[in-house]
Amino acid sequence: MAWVEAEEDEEGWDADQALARACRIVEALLFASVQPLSAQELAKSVPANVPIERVIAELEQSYAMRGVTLQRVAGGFAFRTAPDLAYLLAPEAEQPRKLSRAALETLAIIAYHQPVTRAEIEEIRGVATAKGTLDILLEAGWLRLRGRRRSPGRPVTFGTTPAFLDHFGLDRIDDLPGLEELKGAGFIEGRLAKDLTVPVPDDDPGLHDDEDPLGDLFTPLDDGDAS
Amino acid sequence: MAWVEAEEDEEGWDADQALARACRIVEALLFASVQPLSAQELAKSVPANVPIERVIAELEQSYAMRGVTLQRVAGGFAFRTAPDLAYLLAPEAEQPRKLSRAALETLAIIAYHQPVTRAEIEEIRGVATAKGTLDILLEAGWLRLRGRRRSPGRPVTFGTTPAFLDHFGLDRIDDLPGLEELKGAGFIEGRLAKDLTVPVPDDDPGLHDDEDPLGDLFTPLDDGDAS
Amino acid sequence: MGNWPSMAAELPFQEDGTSERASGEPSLVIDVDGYEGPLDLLLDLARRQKVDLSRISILALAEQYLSFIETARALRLELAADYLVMAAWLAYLKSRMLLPEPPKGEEPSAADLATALALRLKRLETIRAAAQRLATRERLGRDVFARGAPEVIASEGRPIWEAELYDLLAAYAQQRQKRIRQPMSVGHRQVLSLVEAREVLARLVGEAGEWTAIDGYLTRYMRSHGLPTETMTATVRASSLSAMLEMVREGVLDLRQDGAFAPLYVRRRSARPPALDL
Repeated sequence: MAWVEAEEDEEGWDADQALARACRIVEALLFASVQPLSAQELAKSVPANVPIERVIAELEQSYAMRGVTLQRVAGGFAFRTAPDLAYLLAPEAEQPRKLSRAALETLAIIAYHQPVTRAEIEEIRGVATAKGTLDILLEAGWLRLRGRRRSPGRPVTFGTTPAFLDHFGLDRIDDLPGLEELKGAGFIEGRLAKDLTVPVPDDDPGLHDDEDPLGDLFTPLDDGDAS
Repeated sequence: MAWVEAEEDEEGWDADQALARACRIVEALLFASVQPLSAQELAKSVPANVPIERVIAELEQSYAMRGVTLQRVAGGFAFRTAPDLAYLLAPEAEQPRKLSRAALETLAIIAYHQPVTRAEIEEIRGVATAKGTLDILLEAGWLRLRGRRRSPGRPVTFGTTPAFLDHFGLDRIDDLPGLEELKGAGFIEGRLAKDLTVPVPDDDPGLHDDEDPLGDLFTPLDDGDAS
Repeated sequence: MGNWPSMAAELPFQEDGTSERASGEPSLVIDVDGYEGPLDLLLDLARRQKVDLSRISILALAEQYLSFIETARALRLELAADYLVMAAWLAYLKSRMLLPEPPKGEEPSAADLATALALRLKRLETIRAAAQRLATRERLGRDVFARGAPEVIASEGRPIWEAELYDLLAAYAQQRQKRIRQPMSVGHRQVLSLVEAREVLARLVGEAGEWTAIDGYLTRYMRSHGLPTETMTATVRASSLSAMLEMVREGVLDLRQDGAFAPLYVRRRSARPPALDL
């Protein structure tokens, strides 16, 4: 543990002391939490003069070879067991429900195409979405209802959640596997409905141009005052 | 990490390798386990030539100064936040609790059917609403008193707040799915009863035609005074 | 040839024989249940062409699909409507591709339709590959694990109550559905059960040593038991016929009908052995 070793000169010693303390705090916070914590959240508990990036880097290095490693997931940081030890832990754990092919495909379509409506999912798969498929994914906490597409019927748009990123060990939605290849193959760009390409997935909570804006919450809704 | 440093002689090096691996394993097991694990339980997963006591001792020493320490509890071992950092942890009482079924139903009914009076909620749910249920929802900041229904007894009408939207990740109240979407996502199964309708929710703060302003808050709130 | 869609122009002519060969291909396993809809089936067939999807022969593919559907129907497999709709569309596309292209009209050309289909298949294949890569990632709770006994961190703004949108919607939907489900009284269906029909006929067997018109007998039975003829004639007839056939099989009754839709006659089978040369 490099950070607790004393340095010769006073100032360096103080800085090292502060870093060591910050490392202990961040370590404790990340150990305590199941969910990833963002740099901002962590920074709140750390002495102001210690940059949080420095603390993270120190911990990442310190845990790199251990049975528990520091991972960047869902835009934050979390301790997770090393993947090579899964064989020891998996038998103990409650196995996550195996995803059916339909559920996995639906999830992938939502992840790569979000925001996407149910009709668009069905258009890509060429088959109606069985009852329960979306239910399973919603129940797992991987999907969220984003908003409504600004088109006739105002269908609900689906997107993925931070829990989805966490489950699949992704830091950001851009880290989805195969995105580069998809881009390279010319399958990214443009809108799904018009042509047959895959848009850049976007789980940004902000609404898209063709999603209904929040607008003024205090404006009466169209359908409401018409009646 | 002292245990991964190479030793001069072959045998010592091999032993250090085995110890390092054992330490990684025990670290991961203790991290992932729900309960403390006994030395016997831990020994099962560790290479036979490494005494478990040696592994424990190594880890205890290694974590002694960190934010998380290896502690002996309940006849076994567990990682726990270092006592001097306990202030980072929330007192037990503040553990988030699951919202009760009754509260969820009440909240959902208010969200969809607002503005709605307590009597109307009870009519939809078919059971009386416990006094505490509405209190909990008001306290959570998800409900607000909108006004009074212009009807005998002038009962208070309830609606949802922006904090409700925020908590449930909704951009606007009519992002709540409609009947078809509830069905599509598998929330509603089987044949639809003909008279099952789901209103388009509307949290417009402007009072409806049949609502009066709340008026004097010191007037008894609910229809409780009628009895 | 100038009118031919560009797609067809690229095709070697021998493609025409593909459908016969395809149907005889041993690798063509008829298992519609294994497919996730018609597009999935098409993609699987397309993969057998072993060429890049952008260079696939849509005409050959359409023929293979149609022959698959033919075979499945010959085997009397239940096909979902989706598959038949796709078959109808492909048959249309095929005819468009084989016929000279009409002068430019409002409709997209056959080549455009074929290209659009190829792109759709390519898109499905692409997303499948992506799904597969997603599935093989190290997953939380399967390959990597979070802290088993988490401790709660003190932080402001932490909600005291845990509730997900999913919980909210599930509670609402279930509650509404439960409440709206009115106590439903199943209208008493007026039927003559097979057991009852047998009893009626058993009585008849006792009486009818000679050929008796069954219709007249049943009418009398219904009248004497106060059964409404307007609603129950059909069920009485159907159940009686079933019971009669059963009793004929058992050798209790003889049944006679002189022509289609002619009256049915019934009589007790006499004790004499069946007039069959065994």
